[in-house]
Amino acid sequence: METSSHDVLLVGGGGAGLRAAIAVAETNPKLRVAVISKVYPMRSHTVAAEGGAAGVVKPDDSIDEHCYDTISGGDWLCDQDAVEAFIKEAPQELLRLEHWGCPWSREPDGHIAVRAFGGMKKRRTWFAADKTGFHILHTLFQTTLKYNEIFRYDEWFVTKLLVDDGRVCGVVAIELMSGRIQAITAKAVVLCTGGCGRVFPYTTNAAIKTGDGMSLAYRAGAPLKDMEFIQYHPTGLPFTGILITEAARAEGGYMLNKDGYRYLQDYDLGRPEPKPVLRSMELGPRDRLSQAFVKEIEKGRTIHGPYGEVVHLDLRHLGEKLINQKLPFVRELCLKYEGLDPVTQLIPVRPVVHYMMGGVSTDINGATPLPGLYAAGECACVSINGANRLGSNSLPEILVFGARAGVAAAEFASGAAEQVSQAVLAQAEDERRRLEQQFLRKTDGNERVAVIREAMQKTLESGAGIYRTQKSLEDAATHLAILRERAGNIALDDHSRTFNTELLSALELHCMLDVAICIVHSALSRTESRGAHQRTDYPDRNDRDFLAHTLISQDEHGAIRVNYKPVTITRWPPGERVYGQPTQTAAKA
Amino acid sequence: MDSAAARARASAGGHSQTAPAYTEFHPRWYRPRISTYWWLGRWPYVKFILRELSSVAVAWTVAFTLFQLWSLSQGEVAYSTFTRRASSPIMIALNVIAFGFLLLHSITWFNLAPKAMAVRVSGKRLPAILISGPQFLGWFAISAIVLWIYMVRT
Amino acid sequence: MEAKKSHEPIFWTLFSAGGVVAALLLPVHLFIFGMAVPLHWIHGPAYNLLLSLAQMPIARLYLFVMCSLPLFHFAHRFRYTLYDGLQIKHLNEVVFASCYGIAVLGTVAAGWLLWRI
Amino acid sequence: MAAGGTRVRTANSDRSESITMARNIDIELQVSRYSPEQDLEPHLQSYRVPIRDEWVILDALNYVKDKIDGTLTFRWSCRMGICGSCGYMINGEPKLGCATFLKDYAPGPVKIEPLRNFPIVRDLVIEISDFLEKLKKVKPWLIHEGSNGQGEYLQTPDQLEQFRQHSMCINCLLCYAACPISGLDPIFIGPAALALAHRYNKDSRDQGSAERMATLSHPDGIWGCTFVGECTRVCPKHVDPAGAIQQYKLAAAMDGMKSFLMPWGKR
Ligand SMILES: Cc1cc2nc3c(=O)[nH]c(=O)nc-3n(C[C@H](O)[C@H](O)[C@H](O)COP(=O)(O)OP(=O)(O)OC[C@H]3O[C@@H](n4cnc5c(N)ncnc54)[C@H](O)[C@@H]3O)c2cc1C
Ligand code: SF4
Ligand code: F3S
Ligand code: FES
Repeated sequence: METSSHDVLLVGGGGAGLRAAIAVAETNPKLRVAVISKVYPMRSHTVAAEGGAAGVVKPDDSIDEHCYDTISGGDWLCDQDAVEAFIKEAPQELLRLEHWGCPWSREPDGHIAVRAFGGMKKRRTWFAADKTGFHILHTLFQTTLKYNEIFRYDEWFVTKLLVDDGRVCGVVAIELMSGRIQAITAKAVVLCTGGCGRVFPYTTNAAIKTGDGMSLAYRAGAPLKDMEFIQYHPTGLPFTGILITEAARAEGGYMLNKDGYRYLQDYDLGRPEPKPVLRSMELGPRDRLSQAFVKEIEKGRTIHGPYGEVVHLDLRHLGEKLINQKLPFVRELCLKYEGLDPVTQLIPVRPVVHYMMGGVSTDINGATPLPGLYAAGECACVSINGANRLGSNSLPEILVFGARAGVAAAEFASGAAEQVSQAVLAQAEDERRRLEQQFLRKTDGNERVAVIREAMQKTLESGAGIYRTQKSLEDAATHLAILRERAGNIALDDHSRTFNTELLSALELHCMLDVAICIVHSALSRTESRGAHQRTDYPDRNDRDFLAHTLISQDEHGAIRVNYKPVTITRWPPGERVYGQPTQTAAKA
Repeated sequence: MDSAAARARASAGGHSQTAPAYTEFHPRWYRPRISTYWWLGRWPYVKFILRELSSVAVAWTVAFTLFQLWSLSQGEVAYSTFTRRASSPIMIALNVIAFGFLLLHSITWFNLAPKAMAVRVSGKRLPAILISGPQFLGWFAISAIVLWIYMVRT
Repeated sequence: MEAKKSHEPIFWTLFSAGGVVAALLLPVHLFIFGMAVPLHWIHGPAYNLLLSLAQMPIARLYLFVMCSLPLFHFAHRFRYTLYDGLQIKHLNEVVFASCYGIAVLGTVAAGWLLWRI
Repeated sequence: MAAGGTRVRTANSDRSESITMARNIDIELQVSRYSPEQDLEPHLQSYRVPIRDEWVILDALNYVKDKIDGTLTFRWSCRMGICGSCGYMINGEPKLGCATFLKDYAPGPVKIEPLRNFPIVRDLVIEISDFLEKLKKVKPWLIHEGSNGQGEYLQTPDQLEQFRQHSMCINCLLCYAACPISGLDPIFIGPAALALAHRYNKDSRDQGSAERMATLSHPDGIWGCTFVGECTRVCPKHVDPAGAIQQYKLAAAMDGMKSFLMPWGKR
């Protein structure tokens, strides 16, 4: 089998992976660094982020306030040392991006402009119109072109981590174009593979967000952290799941039920004011808004649409000028995908799965418990998001922790010796054989990828959705076990080596099943309600038993183990999450 | 719209295929050949080619004018030969066609100019009409003046 | 290759200038002498008057510009039309020489004629 | 548009009604298939898919992939017109599969082919590494000498506006498929890459235009473009590469004339 070798290998070419690549190149230009990605890097899903990236820059703001918003927003499940480091570095990272050419929106005097965002007490979200992620990703990608030392494997799919003697020393990957299966060894591997929204049926996430990295780490024996915390975004378009950014509410949009009533006032989220108020009503945190939606369904106050229940997002009072200036992409999406114009019409929305708070457990430098393995971005869980991520915290997260993981991996690789034993190559050879036998050359299966995928998605939605119970989760667990069994029996139509996307969806399905099982088992164990994890059978938060991170892992025999690790509390003792107190008016214009 | 192009491409591909057979792990790309008549298949391309060919009318008009100037310099007899030749049906037909192309040239030229010039007034890009409009006006004015001079002075 | 690189802006400038002149001046000229007069829409010119008109310095300059620049416009456009329309980029040098040859010859002819007229 | 097939727009005003109207109606997709392991050249294959009001072409392709034929191969990811993966020729026009409604092509058939002017890898998948090479050539990154340290580079909204439009490119390559020059002359750098270069040149924070000039003011660069203008017409993000290139030509010509007329004036 062919092998190639690098010092640091970044798996994933999204915001986190590219930022890490630059960090490696800058830390030690002599290192052979490579980025491997299943899509061309600029197609990664960071491209879809709309609203913005939070970073303290304005004089009226402070690090402590951003920390507090983040920690309380995360229902005190954040590691506070990590949060503090993150919030201190976020503005520097955003500024670095500015120096790399990111077209941030500006104040008339030329300074960076900031906007309000859900759950934030101050206006601190940097934005590039409503295509922030797009601009961040393209800026990063174009900047990496400057570094000749960054090698790219575009459209390669990683199927396995190579582990030797407890240390991660590379990956096995398929080159899509040729179908070649190859070992790529490295002294340090950084997982930056993004989230896993596709395990659910309605999601803002792209087709590529299938939790591959989480599954790779899990199979290699690394624990996943806080997998039960899944963020629903309250305003997705029905059917497509396309996101209508929170910025639409930050600019002053209303949420209305079928009576045209701003129903959020009934859920402890403050009083309705004509202008948006920070941390209140429409600018409450996402978990609470999504939960309010379910309650509205129960009260029969939602609108029946062709794709289930919806409520309305009302932007009409903002006027055409403001919508064009601040929310052009929202208007474009509505016109293109719903055939309606938000200037004159109501937008039908529903909560859709948006973000995975959990992920591969790492320390503050992105290191996992497995030596040589690092993780950053949405696929990692450093624990700054806790039980509920605040909007606009994850773009700075991929930058801060992408950079940190890159530096840590570079330092590790600079000191480590190359470790490519015979055993490693044998492992790679085994993996190649598995892929051939289980997928490419298999002829006797009778299951279709799409069928199992749909069943899995339905199972998760009903079993581990916005509200969960012991029963719903146990049913889901049983069902997933069956689906996993059936997935072993998949038959592909496509046996070609060239660009075999069906093989890819089969491999992704296996990853998603791993992730789904972790979600359900983590949720089963946490018998409390906190942030995005709401158990109707345990409706209260229980700090005595669960002020702790869930760690789920697999032993050598494939048995699932769930452990807990206490949350790091430094300066902000757990309190109650209070929203809706009028503190400050968000929008001046 | 694309059928002509597709057919041309398919047939071109048909006989130009000398690619080696597929070998495992070596992708074998298909490279469609562009037909010589690519510009015939689609209306925007036809428009483009017509626009480009207007340059022939431009050259023709200059040649015609040079011939006229030459005749003028050669005395009255020569010039009357010129007028006679210019009145032949073939010449008239050619000139009518050339005139059509000249109009096409003028119109497309003025309409494209705003693209090349991003004129900004207090931060806002000037709307296209404000750039092409004056050019059209200038064109009409110059034409009118020339016609007027000709009518009055000769 | 290198030489062409540094000259391309000049050719393009000539092309553009020629394009403007051709767009502004040529239609009316061809309209008068190629259509209106032969078709007797307007009266034919008296030779002497026309000659004296053409002999005015300003008219000479006008006519020179009207003839010369558009030829460079033609040379540039026609060259690319041949490349793209007929896919004969390999005949680059020949096409280039003939197109610009025509433009230069035409310009010299115009200059000479207007000088002598 | 001229020969765009019969295009029937189903009424969009009353959604629920048009959904029931459209249901149970099929449409024929004619998809270009090419498998390098078996075929010498592409051929069309027909599939019948239902028409749903809210379906885009990509949904129809996914329906085929999931339900009818798992071997059908195409790229996609975001399904919201921002990742740039899903450019196909739809009835001969370069379009994003996720931003083109199926119902607009009723009663069909709809022909879906890989983007023109690129080598075909398989079915609708094209080879784009050539574009990435070209992109790298134009140095699409901010070049700024000196104080690269603290503090932001100030930029007023007006200055941002100077290049904002050209920064919207999603690299979908529809413009390359539309530009005949890109097909005829493979070394032509092409619309999107040139527009991106222009984007950086126009950025008030950038100082690299002189450095980029060598690549851009070259017969393979801006001078290769004959202003067909199709790139701008098909661009789904209104990047206006045609305009960017012409503006750059003007600037380069000024620059060239200056050094031609005043060779001594070179700084
Ligand atoms: C619609 C939307 C809007 C959002 N808006 C905001 C916002 O306004 N503010 C904010 O802060 N956050 C926002 N987010 C969240 C944020 O965008 C993401 O969390 C973040 O971009 C994740 O970046 P990443 O680098 O971790 O992963 P991604 O950008 O998803 O990149 C993952 C990379 O991994 C590669 N990869 C995955 N699996 C494999 C494999 N098996 N082999 C090889 N390569 C692989 C992929 O090719 C890709 O390059 C939004 C998210 C969505 C979906
Ligand atoms: S310029 Fe427009 S058409 Fe071309 S790649 Fe960019 S977004 Fe696509
Ligand atoms: S279509 Fe091509 S020729 Fe120029 S204007 Fe656009 S790049
Ligand atoms: S799927 Fe991303 S642009 Fe169409």
